Amino acid sequence: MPALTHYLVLSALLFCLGLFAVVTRRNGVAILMGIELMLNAANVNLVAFNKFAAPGAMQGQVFALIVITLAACEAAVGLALVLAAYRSLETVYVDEINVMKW
Amino acid sequence: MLTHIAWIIPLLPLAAFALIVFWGERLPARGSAVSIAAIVLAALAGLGVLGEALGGARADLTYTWVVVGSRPLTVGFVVDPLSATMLAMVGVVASLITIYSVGYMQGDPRFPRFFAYLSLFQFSMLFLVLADNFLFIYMAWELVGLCSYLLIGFWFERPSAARAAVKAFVVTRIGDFAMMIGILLLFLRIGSLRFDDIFRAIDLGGIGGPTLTLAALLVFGGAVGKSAQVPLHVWLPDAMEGPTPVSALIHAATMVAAGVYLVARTYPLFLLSPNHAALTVVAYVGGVTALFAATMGVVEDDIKRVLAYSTVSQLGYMMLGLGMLGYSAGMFHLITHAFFKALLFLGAGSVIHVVATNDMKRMGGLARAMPVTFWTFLAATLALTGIPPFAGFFSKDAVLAAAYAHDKILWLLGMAGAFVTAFYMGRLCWYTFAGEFRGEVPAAHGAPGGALHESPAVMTVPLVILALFAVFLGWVGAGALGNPFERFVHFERVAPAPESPGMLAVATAVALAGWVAAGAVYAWKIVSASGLRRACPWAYRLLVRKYYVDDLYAIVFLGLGALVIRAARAFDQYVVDGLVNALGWLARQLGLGLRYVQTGRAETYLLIVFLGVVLIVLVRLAW
Amino acid sequence: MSGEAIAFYVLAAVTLGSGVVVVTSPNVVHSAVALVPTFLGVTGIYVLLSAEFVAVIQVLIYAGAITVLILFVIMLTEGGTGIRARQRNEQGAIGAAVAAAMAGLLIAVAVRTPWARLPGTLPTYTPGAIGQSFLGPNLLVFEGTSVVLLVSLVGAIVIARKEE
Amino acid sequence: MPWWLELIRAIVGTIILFTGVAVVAAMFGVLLERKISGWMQSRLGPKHVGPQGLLQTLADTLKLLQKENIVPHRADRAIFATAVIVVPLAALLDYVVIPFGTTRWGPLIFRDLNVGVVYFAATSSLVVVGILMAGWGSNNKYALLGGLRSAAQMVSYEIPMGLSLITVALMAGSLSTVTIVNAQAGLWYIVAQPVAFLVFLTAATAEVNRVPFDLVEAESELVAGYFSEYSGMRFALFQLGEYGEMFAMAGMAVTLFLGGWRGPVLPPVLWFVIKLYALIFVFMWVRWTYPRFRIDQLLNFSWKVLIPVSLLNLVATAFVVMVMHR
Repeated sequence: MPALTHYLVLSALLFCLGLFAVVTRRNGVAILMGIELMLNAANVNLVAFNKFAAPGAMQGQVFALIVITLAACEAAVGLALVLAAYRSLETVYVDEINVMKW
Repeated sequence: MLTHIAWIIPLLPLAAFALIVFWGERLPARGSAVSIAAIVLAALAGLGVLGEALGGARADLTYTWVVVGSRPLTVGFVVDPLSATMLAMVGVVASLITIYSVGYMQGDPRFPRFFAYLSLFQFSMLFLVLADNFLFIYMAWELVGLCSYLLIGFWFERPSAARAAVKAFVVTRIGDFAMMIGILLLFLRIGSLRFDDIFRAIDLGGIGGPTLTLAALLVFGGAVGKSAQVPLHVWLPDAMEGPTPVSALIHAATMVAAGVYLVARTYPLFLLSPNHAALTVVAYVGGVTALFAATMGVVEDDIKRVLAYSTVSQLGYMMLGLGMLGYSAGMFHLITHAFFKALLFLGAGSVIHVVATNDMKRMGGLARAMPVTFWTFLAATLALTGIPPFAGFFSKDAVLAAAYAHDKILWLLGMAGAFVTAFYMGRLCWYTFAGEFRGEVPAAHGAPGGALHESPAVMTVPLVILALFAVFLGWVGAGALGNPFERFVHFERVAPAPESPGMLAVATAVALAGWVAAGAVYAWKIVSASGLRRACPWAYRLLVRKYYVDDLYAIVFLGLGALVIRAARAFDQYVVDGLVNALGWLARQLGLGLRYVQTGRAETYLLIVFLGVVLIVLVRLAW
Repeated sequence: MSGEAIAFYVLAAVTLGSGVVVVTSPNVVHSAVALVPTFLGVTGIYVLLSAEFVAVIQVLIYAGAITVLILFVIMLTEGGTGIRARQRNEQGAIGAAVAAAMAGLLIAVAVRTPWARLPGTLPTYTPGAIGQSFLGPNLLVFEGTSVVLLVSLVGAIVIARKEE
Repeated sequence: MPWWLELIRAIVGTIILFTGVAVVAAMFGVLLERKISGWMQSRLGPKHVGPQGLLQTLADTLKLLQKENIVPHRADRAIFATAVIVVPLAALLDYVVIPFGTTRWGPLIFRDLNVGVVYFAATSSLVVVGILMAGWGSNNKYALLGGLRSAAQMVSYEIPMGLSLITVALMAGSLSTVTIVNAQAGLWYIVAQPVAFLVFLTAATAEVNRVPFDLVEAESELVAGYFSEYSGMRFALFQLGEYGEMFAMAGMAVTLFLGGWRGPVLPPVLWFVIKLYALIFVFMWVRWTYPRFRIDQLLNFSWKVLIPVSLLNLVATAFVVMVMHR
């Protein structure tokens, strides 16, 4: 029977995979993917805690759903930004999107 | 009444200074009226204070200014016979000189500024006189030094004036530095800067022995610098680059006398040093200076420089008097000297104003053209040379009597100085006023037609008033009248030296001998001046080169000093600058390295954030 | 080893394995496609955690919508052109180190903390409980999320719209 | 046995069973399509293979199995190959929650999930991923365009479809498909919710990329859309997925609106199949009746007509349900 710790370890690993992607990827879309992985890891934590720490309350699942909703918002806006940036700068590589730095 | 509000007196010139600085050109008479009004008022008040002091009024106002650690730093003003006398003297002399300046400085483009400086100086000097503690004295000391610097360099377009100003400032600064150390030493040992506290501490044995001697000598260092005593006398002759009223006021009557006043003010310091060691030093410095400076005056052709050497010499007499326990004698000489030396300078200024040159060789026969100037100048000269019954006779002989009573060698030095003084003053008078005019009449200052003429009344009236002082002031200290000055200004623990008629006769004879010798050379041409020069060329050369003191200083400070300076420069360039450059280089390299952190990219910042998280947790765990 | 443990390890392997592909693949399209098994693995984890409503929403939103959106944007921006471009920036090594250290820390915390457990049992019918929770104690959060959703909808349209 | 293990078993069982069933159904569907289109166009359709051409699709399938699997030059092989699996797999996952009938031991369903309707929406949306993969993996601009159109279209039509699903769930008070079918004991929801039914049917048509929403594979524009480059067995798998999806959609429509297995006299399973094929027939009927939409008309139709209509319908239903519960 996997215990809470199992899920937490899985979530930690998933989170760090996402972190790695966010920190090292050049492509804006790939960075968004990393963020999604991190959010998923957080959700795993929420749901796991819901089951193992406070089964009576539904807060964990409720907040996981909210996080999913916000993740959808974030993906929509983020991808719109990438699209807009690509349209005006013709690149999706965030280190090349630097006109505001001058 | 006035005694207790005497502290207001210095503020009058200060107000004048502020007014002139801000509204100079727009004030009546381009600011001079304000300046004159302020100082005349101050002089009247000073005379009033003197009158009250004669009536026995005393005041000592003390305030606690700040508390340094646990020691209260008190400041205040003192009115006693000494300061009252000085107050009146400074006020009167300064008033007359300020009035005279209106004529002398007429047409100068920086006319208001001159009066502003003059007022500032008057404030500083009055402030100095009234101070009852070392702190105020030192502040005023530096202020008069600053004014001296500004006024010597008033015509700063002339490189010589600018150089002289810097020289005066730097040379006096050497003395000031010693004085500051002395003051700090006293403060450290006694914990107060107030004269009364210090004297009481000395009496109680709070400080004594070599330390007291050292402190006294250090304070005396300031006096040596300010009063142009050997070996720091070199700045005063050069200071004659300033306008003549400045020479009269600052470099004859008041500021240079401040050194003497300081010694008198802090007399217990010197008196109580073991075996009178400090007083002896004061006496010898004064005695040597008296003769030494006088001899240099013999070969000088610049009329103001002759008077400057004379001033140095007379200041030496004052120091000699103080050093030989002649407290009253020294101070009396200070007062009389202030009047007749101011008169001499103003007379010289009157001459210079007309002939537009300082060179005596290009003057002559001015007695006919400028009678007022001549007669007043002559009176002052007689006073200076100690011919009875003029003022200098009484004061100088009191000093010499004090010297005779304690140290025959110094007495001999003083007598020799008196002879030389009479000689060079006779030379000056004959060169300037007798014979034929040897120069050419300048168009600028001459009346229409280019004839030599007397100076305007605004200049001659102060001359006449000063001449009255030069002639009659001496009786104030006449032994025949019971010496009222000494009864008023004296130091309880020293008895006045006895005066003998024989000594007076000898002194008078020596002075007359000086006159006769001068007359023999310059009036009746029994011995030609050039012949004298040829007879002992080394002596002449020695005197012309001012005993090589300036050259010595040049070698020591400019030659030897240059090595030090070069070393310091190298140190500055390679060590200090190198350090600074190294810091700059380090910062630059750091920046060059760190700019890779400042990428402007969120990924990097996020990475650093998480790196920070990891590090913080690791550090926390390591504890 | 129980069936649940087997299922957990299989799902964890699927999740992390495809997650590694997502993170490391030099081809962004591969990364995006690998997101699907990752999300489905997480879905399985939710199922194991008795959160079936969260699980189906996960499939619906993540696997169905977000992945499609991501693929869509990739194809609209790079299409087939950017595959050979450098995908990793210069902080790859340090990023890997930091991520690894972070993982170590999190795992250490997860393992060493004695997690408390509150009394209570999971409702058998979770969608109902979630609905009660949303429209009951969490109503404000629900409404706030709705507003954010609306705002981001409008925002995304405005940002992505072609300039006229 | 924990319920999650049952679920996994149900899914695995569905896939294993319906791979067989769906292959047959798809083959039969293709034949049906050809026969119906022939009938509508006043021609005969396939006739020579087997009696009345009944074995035509079998022959076609055998032919496809023998053909070479062509992979385009510089195609993304991994994705190209995976896409073929994803599409039919996603279609097959739909069948987990569709009840085919009822027996003495209970409803004939792989797993009566208490989130069944949402599950259906979730799994049917997975097909898009496969289509996008296929379109991109082919390294072909027609395929890519087809994939993109498909993504836009399916994402758009998922919303009205989800809304109509919610409306029905609201009526039944449950997300479970079995409960929904049981709730239609008195009245089929096609009567109570005609608007939702029409929206669902329209969205389902779009979801399975059928005419008039077949822009994905618009033969005249994009050759064959995202599976232009697929041949042989892979092409067959796409056909399988498409028909599987169509059958799933029809089955869901039956479950939600046509009372599921319910019906007089005949056994429930038969009732279900009858209703299913009736809907299939409607799909095909529509196919040969309406011309194809333009892409902008397609999206506008979804966003500006279907979504507002279904939203209004949802609000109205919610209001009615609330009043009735009082």
